Amino acid sequence: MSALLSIRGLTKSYPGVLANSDIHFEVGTGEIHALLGENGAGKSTLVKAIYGLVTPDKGEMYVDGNLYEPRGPQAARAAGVSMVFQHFSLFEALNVAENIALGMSDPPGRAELWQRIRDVANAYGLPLDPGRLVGDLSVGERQRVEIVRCLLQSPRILIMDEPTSVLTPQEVDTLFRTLRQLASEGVAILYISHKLEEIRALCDRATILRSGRVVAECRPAEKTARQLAEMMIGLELTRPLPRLFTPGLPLLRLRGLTLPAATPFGTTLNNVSLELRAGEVLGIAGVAGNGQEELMRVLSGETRVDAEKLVLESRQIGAMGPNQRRQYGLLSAPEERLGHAAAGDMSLIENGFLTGNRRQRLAYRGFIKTATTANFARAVIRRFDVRTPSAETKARALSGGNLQKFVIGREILQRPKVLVVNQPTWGVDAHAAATIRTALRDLAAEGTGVLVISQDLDELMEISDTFSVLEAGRLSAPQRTGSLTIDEIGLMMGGSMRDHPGKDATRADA
Amino acid sequence: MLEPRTAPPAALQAAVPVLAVALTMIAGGVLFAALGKNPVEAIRIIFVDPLLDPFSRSELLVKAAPLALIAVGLSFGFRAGVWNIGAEGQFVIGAIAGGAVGLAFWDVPGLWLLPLMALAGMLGGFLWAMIPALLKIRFGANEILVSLMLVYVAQLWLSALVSGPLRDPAGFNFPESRMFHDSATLPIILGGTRAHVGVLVALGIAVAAYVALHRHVFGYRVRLMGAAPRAARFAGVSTNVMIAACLGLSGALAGLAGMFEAAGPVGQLVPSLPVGYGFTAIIVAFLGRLDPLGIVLASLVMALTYIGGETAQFTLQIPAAAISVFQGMLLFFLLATEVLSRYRLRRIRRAA
Amino acid sequence: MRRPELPLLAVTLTAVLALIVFAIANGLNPVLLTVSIMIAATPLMLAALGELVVEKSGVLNLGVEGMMIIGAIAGFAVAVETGSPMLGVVAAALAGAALALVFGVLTQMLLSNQVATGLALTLFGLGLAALIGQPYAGIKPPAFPRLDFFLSDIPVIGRVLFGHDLMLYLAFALLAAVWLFLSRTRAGLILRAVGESHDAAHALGYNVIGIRLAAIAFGGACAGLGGAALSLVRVPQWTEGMTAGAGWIALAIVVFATWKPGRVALGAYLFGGVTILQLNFQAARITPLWLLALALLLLAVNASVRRWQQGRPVAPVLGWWAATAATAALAVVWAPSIQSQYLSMTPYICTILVLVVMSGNRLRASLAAPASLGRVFHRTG
Amino acid sequence: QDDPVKVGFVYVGPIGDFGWNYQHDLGRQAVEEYFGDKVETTYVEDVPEGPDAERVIRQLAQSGHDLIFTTSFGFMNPTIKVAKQFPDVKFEHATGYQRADNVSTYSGRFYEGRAVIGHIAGKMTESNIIGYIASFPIPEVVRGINAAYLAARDVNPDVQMKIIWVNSWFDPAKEADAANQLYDQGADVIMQHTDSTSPMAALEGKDVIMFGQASDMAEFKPKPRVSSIIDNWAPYYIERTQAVIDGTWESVDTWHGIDKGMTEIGEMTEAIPEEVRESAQALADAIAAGEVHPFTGPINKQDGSPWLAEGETADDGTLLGMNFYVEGIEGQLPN
Ligand SMILES: Nc1ncnc2c1ncn2[C@@H]1O[C@H](COP(=O)(O)OP(=O)(O)OP(=O)(O)O)[C@@H](O)[C@H]1O
Ligand SMILES: Nc1ncnc2c1ncn2[C@@H]1O[C@H](COP(=O)(O)OP(=O)(O)OP(=O)(O)O)[C@@H](O)[C@H]1O
Ligand SMILES: [Mg+2]
Ligand SMILES: [Mg+2]
Repeated sequence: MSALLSIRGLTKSYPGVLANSDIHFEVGTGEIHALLGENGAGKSTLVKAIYGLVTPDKGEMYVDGNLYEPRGPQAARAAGVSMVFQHFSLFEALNVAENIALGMSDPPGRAELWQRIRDVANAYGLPLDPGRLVGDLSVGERQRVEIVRCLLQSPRILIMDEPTSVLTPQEVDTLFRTLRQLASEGVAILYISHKLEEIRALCDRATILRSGRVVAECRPAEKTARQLAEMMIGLELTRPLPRLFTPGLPLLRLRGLTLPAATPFGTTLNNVSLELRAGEVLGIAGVAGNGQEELMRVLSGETRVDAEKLVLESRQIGAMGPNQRRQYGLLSAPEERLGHAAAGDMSLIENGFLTGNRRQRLAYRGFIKTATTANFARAVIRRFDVRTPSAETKARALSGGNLQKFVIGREILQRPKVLVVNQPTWGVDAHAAATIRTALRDLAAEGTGVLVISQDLDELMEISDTFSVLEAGRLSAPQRTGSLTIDEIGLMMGGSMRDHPGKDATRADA
Repeated sequence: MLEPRTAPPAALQAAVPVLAVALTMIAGGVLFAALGKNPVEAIRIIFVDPLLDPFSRSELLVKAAPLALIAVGLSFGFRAGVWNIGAEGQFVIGAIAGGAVGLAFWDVPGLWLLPLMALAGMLGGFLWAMIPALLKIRFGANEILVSLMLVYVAQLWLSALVSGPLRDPAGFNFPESRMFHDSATLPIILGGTRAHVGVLVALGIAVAAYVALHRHVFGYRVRLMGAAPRAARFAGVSTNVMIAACLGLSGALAGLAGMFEAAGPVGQLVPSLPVGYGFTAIIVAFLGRLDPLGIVLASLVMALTYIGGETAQFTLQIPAAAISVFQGMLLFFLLATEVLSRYRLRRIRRAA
Repeated sequence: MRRPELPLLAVTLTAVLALIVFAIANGLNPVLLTVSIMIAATPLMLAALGELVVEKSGVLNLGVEGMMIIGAIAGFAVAVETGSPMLGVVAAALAGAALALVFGVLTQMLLSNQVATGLALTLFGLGLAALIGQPYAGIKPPAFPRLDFFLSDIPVIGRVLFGHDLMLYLAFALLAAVWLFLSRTRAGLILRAVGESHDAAHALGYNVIGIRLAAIAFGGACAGLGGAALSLVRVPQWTEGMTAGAGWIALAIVVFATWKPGRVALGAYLFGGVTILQLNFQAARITPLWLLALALLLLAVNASVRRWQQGRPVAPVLGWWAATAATAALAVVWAPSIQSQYLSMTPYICTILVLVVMSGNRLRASLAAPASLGRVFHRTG
Repeated sequence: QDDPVKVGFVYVGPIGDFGWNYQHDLGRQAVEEYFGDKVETTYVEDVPEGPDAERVIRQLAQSGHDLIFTTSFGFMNPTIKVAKQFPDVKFEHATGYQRADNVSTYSGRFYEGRAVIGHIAGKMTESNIIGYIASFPIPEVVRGINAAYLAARDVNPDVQMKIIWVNSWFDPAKEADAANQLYDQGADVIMQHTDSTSPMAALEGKDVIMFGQASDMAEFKPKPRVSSIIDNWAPYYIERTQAVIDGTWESVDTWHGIDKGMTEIGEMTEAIPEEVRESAQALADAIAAGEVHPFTGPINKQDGSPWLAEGETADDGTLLGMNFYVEGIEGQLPN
């Protein structure tokens, strides 16, 4: 195997952080190479340097043994490097062909481009309509757009930064087939993911980063996922123990809710019903963009519905706003940490007030009780081991995992009757994820009803007692966890549920 | 290369506006020199002389009070991302409403009259501001443009009223109201000057606003909505309520300022009552970094440039337009230097 | 014609018909009236097209008024000094672009707030123009070349289409250019992409700041041209504050047009029309009641066509029609004397009404609006 | 005494407006020239009528000015207020009606000039439509409209007047639009009672005649500007300054017309036929000599009610508060 890409001594620092420190590794022709590491380990920084988006402070890169110093993505593409991003690189209001053209340095004319998109899409089994608005596509289809955009340029090095966090198992299969085909054509692939089983299944070799340094290299197929995780964080992981589930009284009931999409690219909720009981962890599986956001907003009170549609204990709360719901014990933590669950430019103390105001009585006649408020935030920080310089630090300054611990902890400390969380461990590394999952299980053990919306099936299998699948705005009837295999659930997430309505009609535990 | 600061040092926060003023003095000096005037003298006349003369000092208060009052109201909206650009119109309507009450009870004495006029002024400004608020809430109409268009409408309305129903019956049909009676004129707090109780009221309101912004749930909601609108919705802050509250508050304060202006320095309703306080207050709000106490200082600085500018006009014959350019520069420098408090400058190192 | 445009077309046609009826009923020449409206609309159209491009790139520049007036004085001064109106036009564009770049540097490089900076630009521009303009007040500018052909003699059409000042044709050329650029060129696609998501555009390697600066400069140049159209053609004269809010109207037109070039032209003509017509209303004894009746009529037409198009019953709209008829009837019998100030309010009130009607459909507006509009882009890495 | 007399002037707009403020500043320059070292003059331009006016006037008073001219109607109340606090300073307020021991008022009988150009307009119009760009419906402006109309009708019974109110003294864009509209409506003579030159600039080269307002506006000679009504303040300013120097200043109310040269008729260009120029000049001379009054009965008000009987002339009181059109003018006075 000859080294197609080799990195020597690459170093990049951000203020206060050494994101990459003296990184060395090589990727050969036809190799699928994994980059592993916990949050903030420096994976994205490293691949951005390869794609020309980040200028390294030190170190060299070589392609085919020639010095490679891309001045920008255009130069990288010219050198045969393509990249699928972790976040942000599609334009919702533009169509597929326009999006693809924007990712190419020298796109052909419209007719030819459309034809080539269709050709490449068919060749790799990734069907795409070039004329559709990206905003109207499902998340899986959007991922296809990104991949087709790369394929059209016949890359020699393909970088994928967490491409599967939003795909169904079936879509992941398709993707893997494509990647293996590319590898067999001689393309070198750099693959980043937190899903260790996938890495084991797909990748030939793995480079493991911790705090910006290479700490190990290995063949993932030869290690267990647990071993990989422990190499990443340098610690032993604890897993929540399986627990017997005895459902208590019904706490929260949503009845036949139909809600038209509020935004042009939103999803319509279609006759959604659910019931959550005391001590139950109900998981809602599904690919992002199938109504999770909408359902979350209905439950948190950001979207109000008819009063009787949503009942907490015996109270009709559908028409209430978030604060009144909090008062009665329904708390929630949305998926987006910065800007939704917390305000990045405000301190942790102020962010504690954000949802804690009512239940913790942090204000008297509208005047904020400063000391009480600060104490509340400090309590969250202490209880959930939030790593921060101080409670006065702005939320933006915290790492994703730590902020997520703060956000979840803030709700848990308020002793909710029902807690709704969306993607509680999205993009959070294994260690922080384990902490959060354990906390949710403990909460349920104390009699709280916990509703977890997540795309991560492993996570749901691990923590939930029952689960439903949300697909195209429809919610399946709940199943007892363990009654279905991951593959079956994956099929439901991909839309097969509509063909088998009878299968899930009764509660498995009823 | 700029990189965001996590916690701007307090000293820097204070130093930045000072730096902006200093840079403006330098650039303004160059401008005045280019006009063939002595820059040092011009700067001295604008920034120092008004502070030395007791009458000018009192005038500073007269000029700063409406600016501060309006800017304090605007700052809440600007923080929350509600852009009321039409305070000038709300000012006019406040003057009309307050003035109309004063004229309706023209020769009726009574201590109740001024408070009633103040209430009417605030209500007028509030209602005028509710037009953009409701149109935004109901139809999503852009409040910047609606509130601005309403400025022109308000000014024309004032002009129509003083040449129509509110015209001075003994005034030979000239378009102005009669002078307010004593009971409808603001009491003077410094004998022999025009400094009226409105100055004290403005100061009191600024202090109250400071407390509301930093210690009260309302202020918290305003700041939250500006910092993260989605988080605000999640926190149960109703965007619509906030739009109405911010526009209403700024409208009411602008209306109060308008009433003070009519019942204070001017003493009657005239078409030329609005002289742009509503627009200048936008600058003042930013100059004061959207903080009520900062705004009080900023309004004084701004008043200084006006009064000093007038003096410079007739002592050095510096044209009025040069003074506006000077004020524009002040805002540019302020906006340009503010980056220093939010970001840190860092040299880019490039690998060899 | 795409179907959503149908109600708009109907409303436009009704308005034009109303204009012709009004003109004939009052012994005015509809052709001359149209020509006046065209002249009044040109500065607005130029400035609004420029702002459209700026906003498409994701930047909200509220300083149009300031850039227009700088263009007005720069164009005027250079035309007077050199005796060449064409040089004046060039100077106006350059001056507008230069002032816009001040805004560009502040907002794009120093990351200042766009709303505040735009307002500052307006204040600064007004002051600076007044300062530069002091020696030029009351002076007569050199006459602007007209495109006069034999075609101008064709009745009606000839006068409407030909024999105008060059600026008017420039505005239409700009309209075509902006439309082509945005919808047909790769550069236009990149510009739209930057306005849609600056982070994505940056990740794909586009120079967001550079593209935005170019758009801002272009917008400034167009606003400058609009100013020159005012000071060299429409008025033609220099005076302090002569833009008198035209820049703000241009901003309103962009919102009205839901970021589509063709509608910008329509909007400019609408506002130009109201400005000219309100002067004629005085002589014609048009009362606000008549204007209200017209507004109701347009709403009724809009609602009816929309419902007809969607196949919904048209009957519920009868209320609008009845209100229109009742108001018109009342206007016939009751024509109170009205202070001219109230008529002078009409352009502003119409702006508000139109904003409301156009904003009504939020879903559609949010689709057309550039998603990154007004947001600060901070490049990291 | 050796100290020069300090004279201050407060203008409402820029001196570069080539209209009202420009003319006042010409008056100031005439004072400087006439008295040389004996006076020192100061001016403040662009002072908005409103809260700032009082401060500016007061600062002039405080800084040792002996005589202060405040040259806009809106300065009336501020002038009176400041005058109370500075009894030793003399004030002169233009176009107002309130006086005090140290406050005089002065204005010109511009309607006399309007009658002269109305005469020219009546003789020269072919379409019989005279356009009039009006600012605010105050007596001063209404008086001008009536005077011009009556003089035009005297020589041309078919004449019709179209009036557009622009609600501004100075809004060049709007004035230009109004001029264009009047022209499109068939007016071939257009008068203005607004201060900018933009109506002339807008109609330059068209088949229309116009008149300078407040200042000569000679730049637009020979057409469209064919003559003008000029406010000439210089003699008055010199006279009043002299009075202060001599210590003979007293509070007076001055309303001078063509006779004292406060209202002047600007040069009549070749564009006016010889015979019309002569008759117009004769009318001006007659007015100056007091033989003709522009408002001489019989005149009815617009609604047909009698105002002046045969041979009766209007008294100054009625003229100063005039708020009606005379019979024959169409359209309602916005009121
Ligand atoms: N633009 C930036 N400015 C400052 N710090 C940055 C920037 N980008 C990344 N960092 C920091 O550099 C470190 C590495 O970040 P990077 O995004 O490469 O991590 P990652 O391994 O991709 O993490 P994740 O698994 O969460 O995607 C982190 O500490 C991060 O906070
Ligand atoms: N935007 C606002 N500005 C000022 N005061 C407000 C605002 N919104 C609410 N308040 C007041 O603050 C207090 C708490 O309001 P809050 O919104 O929490 O009440 P709520 O109706 O229970 O909320 P929600 O409807 O979101 O559940 C109440 O006294 C309310 O009147
Ligand atoms: Mg990453
Ligand atoms: Mg509520």
